[in-house]
Amino acid sequence: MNAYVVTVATLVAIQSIVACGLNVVVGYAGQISLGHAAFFGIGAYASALLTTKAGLTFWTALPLVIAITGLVGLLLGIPSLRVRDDFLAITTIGINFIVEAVFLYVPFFGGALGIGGIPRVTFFHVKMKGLPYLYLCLAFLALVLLVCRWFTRSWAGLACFALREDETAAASMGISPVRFKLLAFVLGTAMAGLGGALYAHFMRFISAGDFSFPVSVMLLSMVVLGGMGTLWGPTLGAVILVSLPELFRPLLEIRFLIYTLLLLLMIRFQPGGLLGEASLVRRVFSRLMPGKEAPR
Amino acid sequence: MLLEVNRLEISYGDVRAVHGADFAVAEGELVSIIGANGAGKTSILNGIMGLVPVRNGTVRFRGREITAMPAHRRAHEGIRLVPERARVFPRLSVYENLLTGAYGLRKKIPLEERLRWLYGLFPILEERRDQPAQTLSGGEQQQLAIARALISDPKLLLVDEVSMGLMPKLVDQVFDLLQSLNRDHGLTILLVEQNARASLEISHRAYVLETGSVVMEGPADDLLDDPKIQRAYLGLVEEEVERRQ
Amino acid sequence: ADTLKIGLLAPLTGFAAADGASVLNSVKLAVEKVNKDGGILGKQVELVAYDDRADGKEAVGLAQKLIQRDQVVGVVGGSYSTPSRAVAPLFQEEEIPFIAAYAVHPDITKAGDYCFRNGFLGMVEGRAAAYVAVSNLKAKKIALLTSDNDFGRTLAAGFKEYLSKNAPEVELVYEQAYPFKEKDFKPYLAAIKEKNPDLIFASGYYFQTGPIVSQAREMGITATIFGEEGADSPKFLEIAGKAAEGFLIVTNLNRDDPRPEVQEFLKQYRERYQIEPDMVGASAYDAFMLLCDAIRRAGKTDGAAVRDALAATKNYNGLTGVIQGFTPEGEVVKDVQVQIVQDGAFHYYGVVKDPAIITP
Amino acid sequence: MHLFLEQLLNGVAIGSIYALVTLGLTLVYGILRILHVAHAAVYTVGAYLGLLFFKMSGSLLVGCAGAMAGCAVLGIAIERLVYFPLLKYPPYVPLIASIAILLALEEVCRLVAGPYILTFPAELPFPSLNLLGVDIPSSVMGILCITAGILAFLWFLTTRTETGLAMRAVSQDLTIADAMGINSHAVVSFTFAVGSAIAAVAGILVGIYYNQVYSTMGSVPAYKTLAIIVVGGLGSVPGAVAASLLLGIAETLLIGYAHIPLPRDALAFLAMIAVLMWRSEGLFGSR
Amino acid sequence: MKKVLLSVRDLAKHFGGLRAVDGVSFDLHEREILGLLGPNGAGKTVCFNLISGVYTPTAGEIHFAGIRSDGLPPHRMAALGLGRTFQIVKPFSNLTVLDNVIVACGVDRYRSLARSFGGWTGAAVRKKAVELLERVGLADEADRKAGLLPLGHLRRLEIARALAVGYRLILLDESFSGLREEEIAPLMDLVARIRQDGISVLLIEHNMRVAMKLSDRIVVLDHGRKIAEGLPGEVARDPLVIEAYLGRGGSSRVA
Ligand SMILES: Nc1ncnc2c1ncn2[C@@H]1O[C@H](COP(=O)(O)OP(=O)(O)OP(=O)(O)O)[C@@H](O)[C@H]1O
Ligand SMILES: Nc1ncnc2c1ncn2[C@@H]1O[C@H](COP(=O)(O)OP(=O)(O)OP(=O)(O)O)[C@@H](O)[C@H]1O
Ligand SMILES: [Mg+2]
Ligand SMILES: [Mg+2]
Repeated sequence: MNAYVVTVATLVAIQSIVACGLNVVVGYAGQISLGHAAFFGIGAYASALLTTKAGLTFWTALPLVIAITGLVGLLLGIPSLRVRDDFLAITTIGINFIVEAVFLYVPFFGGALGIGGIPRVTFFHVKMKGLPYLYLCLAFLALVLLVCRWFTRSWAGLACFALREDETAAASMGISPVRFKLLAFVLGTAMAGLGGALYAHFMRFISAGDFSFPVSVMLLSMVVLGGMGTLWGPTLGAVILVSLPELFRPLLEIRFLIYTLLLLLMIRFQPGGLLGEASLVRRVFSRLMPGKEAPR
Repeated sequence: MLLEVNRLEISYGDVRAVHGADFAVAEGELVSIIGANGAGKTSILNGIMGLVPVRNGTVRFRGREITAMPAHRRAHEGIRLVPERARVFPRLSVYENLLTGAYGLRKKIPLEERLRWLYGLFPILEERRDQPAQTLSGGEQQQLAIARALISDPKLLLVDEVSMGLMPKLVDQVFDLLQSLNRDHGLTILLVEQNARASLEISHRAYVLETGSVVMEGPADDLLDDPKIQRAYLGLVEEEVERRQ
Repeated sequence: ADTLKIGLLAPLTGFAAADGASVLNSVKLAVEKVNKDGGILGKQVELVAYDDRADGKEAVGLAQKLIQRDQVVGVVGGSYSTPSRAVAPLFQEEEIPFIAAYAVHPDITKAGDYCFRNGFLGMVEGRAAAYVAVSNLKAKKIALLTSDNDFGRTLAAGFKEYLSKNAPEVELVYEQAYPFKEKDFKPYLAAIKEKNPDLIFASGYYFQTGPIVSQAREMGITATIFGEEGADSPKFLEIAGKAAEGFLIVTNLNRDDPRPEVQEFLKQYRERYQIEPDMVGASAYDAFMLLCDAIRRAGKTDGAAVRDALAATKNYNGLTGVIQGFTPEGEVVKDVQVQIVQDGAFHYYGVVKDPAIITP
Repeated sequence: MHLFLEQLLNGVAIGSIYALVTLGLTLVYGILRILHVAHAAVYTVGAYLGLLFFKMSGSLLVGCAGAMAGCAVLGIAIERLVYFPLLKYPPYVPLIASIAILLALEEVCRLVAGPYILTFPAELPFPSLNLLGVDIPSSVMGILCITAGILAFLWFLTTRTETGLAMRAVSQDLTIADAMGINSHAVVSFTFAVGSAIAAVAGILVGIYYNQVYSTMGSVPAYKTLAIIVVGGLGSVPGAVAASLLLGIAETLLIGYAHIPLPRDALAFLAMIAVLMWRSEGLFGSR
Repeated sequence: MKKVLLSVRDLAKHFGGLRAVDGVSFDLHEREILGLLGPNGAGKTVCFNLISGVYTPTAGEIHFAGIRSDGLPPHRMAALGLGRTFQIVKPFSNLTVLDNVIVACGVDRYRSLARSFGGWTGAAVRKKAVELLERVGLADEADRKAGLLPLGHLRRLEIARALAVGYRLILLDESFSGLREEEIAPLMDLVARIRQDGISVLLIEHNMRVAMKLSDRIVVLDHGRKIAEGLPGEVARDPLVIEAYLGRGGSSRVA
């Protein structure tokens, strides 16, 4: 595999992790979030600061990073208890703008210059770059997918599904909306934090623009395109949305137009997501292998 | 025949809700459809109104085929529906909900007069005139839905589970109302009702629907006396059935 | 290979697409010129241009592509700071010379000795602007309105550094950074008007300074307004309209430069693309030419040799002035031009040559 | 005091620009409850079309009319081809589609008109005014008057006409509206046409006001106007205008007086989140 | 005297100027079926929402299972063993019918965060849920998506979920409306049997046959106030109740 493919694959893996986190919030708990890049950024900045300024290693910083993002997720998840639907969408957009602005304007976060000189990840004294780093990211992705799968099969997951469908009814079944909404937020943002840390140590410098609102849009597109609430959907979405523009690379000026048009067509004709119910993939799969469930 | 339905088929994805139902309603008739939960009664009414696509078969109204006609045109032809679970416009006020019933007809009908008539029938609607419909109680919403359908002076009234959620006193009133509209004003009514006895008592004829097709039809009085119907739809226990024979 | 491949990263799509287009247009002219003159080392030059959308993530993959698949001998960074900063260490590691055309972030050249820059650092231009403001324009009360990005911030720092060192008597009556996407400057200008400065140093791109100038004049502010190379665009004149008269900038392209290289480029560009050339394109053109010049002088394409040749550049005749050379850090040393708007066009106003100011 | 008045006027001017851009969207958002981000693209296309027709004809009126017609068609096309078929899906599906449309249209504008900023050298035929010693330039007067005019028109349309009643009914239950004899699809298309035509006017006015027309001029309004609508209270026209003005004034005063080192948009969102935490149904909304 | 399970004192709920519930008091004993009747808009559903924690009262007190419970959120009420149905059905539309019930079977698992991480796909829970579905006659629909069920089935699903939650008290809000006469009988048996299991029932019902037959006692509301309370036979003869609620009475239509 050449370095170019490895680079793209690494970015796919990292964004898959973040998108999986978003899927927990939006797909499982039904809380629309358009500010997920903020948490991605918080993870990246936390890891960057801890490793550059506090001198920790990636591995010692990581648990802290995940705890910090989870905690921030808890705090910023509180508005979701008060507002819903479109109101929540706007609130999360706002959170994204504000977090980005804080990174950009508070000197502690490097301001407009961002943070550079983030060390590479070392693993038993071996510097991880290229292929090894990709494996590291894939390992974390596998871990995240496992957590997602386990979550959807736990009572907590079921509680989130019920909340997503009807909050009043769910509460009358003994489900505390506060607890389980926040739980989903914390889990989802912690995953974003993990992705952010991996991103920071991959790019080795970060600036506020890397976590701006369009990134949130891209993440949500991955989840919706792949199939909201499915296990593999976010990953598939990330693969498609990150690699498609690379395929269109030779088209230069018109590549982004083609890309957006394709995204539009996919959403228009597979609105339930590529792995969602009644999608082409699932129909083909059930025809080829009758009786077996398609992956989701 | 005012309404003729032939080999009607309605499906939702893989679920076949109605398959091959045939029936007809003559002008001035009051006809009931009775059937179990999920038999497809709501689907049939929605199919006639044009709210769900008809997979197969034809619907004819006043001799014209309307199978492919969009719902709003059917409404202009004079078909009106009191939908299941009322489905009033939640954030419109009670008054505005009533106005939607008269949409496009303000010049053709004496609006004020009809409003006064409806307020007389359902005084609570006047009391709650400017309140958003979603804050009405279940039964109040049901009353609003009935009034909204009646304001336009329809030719064919489709009624889905009209007694649901109404208090006993009102159930009486509403059935009386339907009967008198039919008898005194010649309004044609197609009635779907779980309360089979009540609906059969005011109907001329009735159809019995089971899993999407018509299994029995006849004059309402005959059906009321039919032991099978008595057992299955009228809630009579065995001794009562026998006693009535 | 029978051609020499040189890489170019530019934002052809995305928010910076206009700059990307200028860069690509200009560099294409440069490639033509080099090839018409017989290429380099007997080989034709082939440009490998990629669109990075001014996005660091995309640029990293593209850098790998340039290095591995295209095996370029050098790269021109025709993009903004974020992507340039992301790719500089990669080229450094692979020992491929990299010249950032106009990106301003200090970290780019800090990546190592293979990384150069053909644009001014914010500090340099800020110092030069302060120098002109104090010595030529005799300003006593100055207001600073800066664009809030890496360039604007470092510019302001340079400006203030000069003032505090060389002109402590000058009063800084107002200082404020405005966000990048700002379109309405009246709240800032109203506050400035209240302070009544005799000079406003307003940094930012033409789509920012254009409205600043026209809104200031509309509000009856008469102070001199002074900008920087971001405003060096014909679009500035269009946007600001009549209000543009008397507006000054520090920049690196002198359109009145009598040297034939410059005038020929300006003419060719206008003819080919039916649009006015700008400073971004000229800088990229120069960066490309500097690279070619270095390869020629090195006599081979080996990375280390080209790097050494680049570092040894002396008084190269560029569009953006005579490039005196590079500092050991890889920063360009050249005169800072001062231009003024007269009769609806940018014209020569002066030049800052003081080495204490122009050496980073 | 004078400075304060001047800042206040600046705030009102910005606020009415927000209102202008928001008004069309309020209508469209109200009917399908779709986060119609692509409205900002319609606005951009409106500015370009207006400029094109203005340059061709030399008349601002012709430019406006042409752009309004063009945008109405574009709006209906978006609604028919994309939104309507997606109605039964959860709101984030049309949202993503809408974002894709926004980006695609921006690209089309850039490819057709070039990547460089264009200028819109037209004068608005409005007098300037001096109020309490503060000059109100003709451009601001123009925006104020036109915003007020559109507001009055929309208020009349939505509350005083049967079409307005139909629009509100359709927005709440499309199917049952049909059963009441309302041609809901036509009502939806009509709404999109009107909203998009207003977007064209907004695009042209903003283009003239800042003397800039460029392909990404919609990317900030895209989300900010949505936020305004939501804060104003779910599709309420007066709510949207009130929220716009409040926002314009708040932003301007914060920038002018409080030296909070955060950009306008972050401040705006901060204010909006504060409002939502206080009234979760928006300023003029009801649950 | 039997123990009081639920006691409502001077309960009131106002919406702006509208007094939906206005000083209502009654007691519900253990193993009792209490009918809550009244005209449309009398405030019955609002009462349910107050008792189950969906609304907080404007005034008054509610005591349930020995504690003061007004103001507690719905999930706390559920944890105390209170199950309810909704007049306007609220299924979890995209979950299967079986999963709808399984959700409700988890009250004790939602109690602590740690416990809620256990799995729900186990055979034991399934068995309990299927049993509940069988009791309400929905076993055949177990694998269908709840959102696609016809109304009558949704009413039964609501009952099944309420049964899964409520081990002390179940609130049924017009659960028999929209059901065919023949289908009502087995559900009435079911409700009678629940009571034998020691669960109390509070019942809103406009179907007089059901209400009269099932209820031990009846409370009648009108305009947010209690206008009658007593044994079914007494209440049905009360002229106030006849005037406000029953109408001419005796008609077959009201069964
Ligand atoms: N939107 C839908 N999607 C899928 N299936 C549906 C839909 N609506 C109804 N069905 C199915 O169609 C069948 C008939 O439903 P319908 O609502 O017509 O029955 P009904 O006779 O009105 O029942 P009820 O008496 O309970 O109201 C049922 O099996 C139902 O599950
Ligand atoms: N959220 C609300 N806002 C304003 N008024 C309300 C609200 N909820 C209920 N009401 C009013 O309170 C009154 C009582 O409503 P409730 O739903 O309790 O009636 P009900 O007794 O259950 O009637 P039904 O038998 O028709 O269901 C009604 O008149 C209704 O309009
Ligand atoms: Mg039905
Ligand atoms: Mg009720």
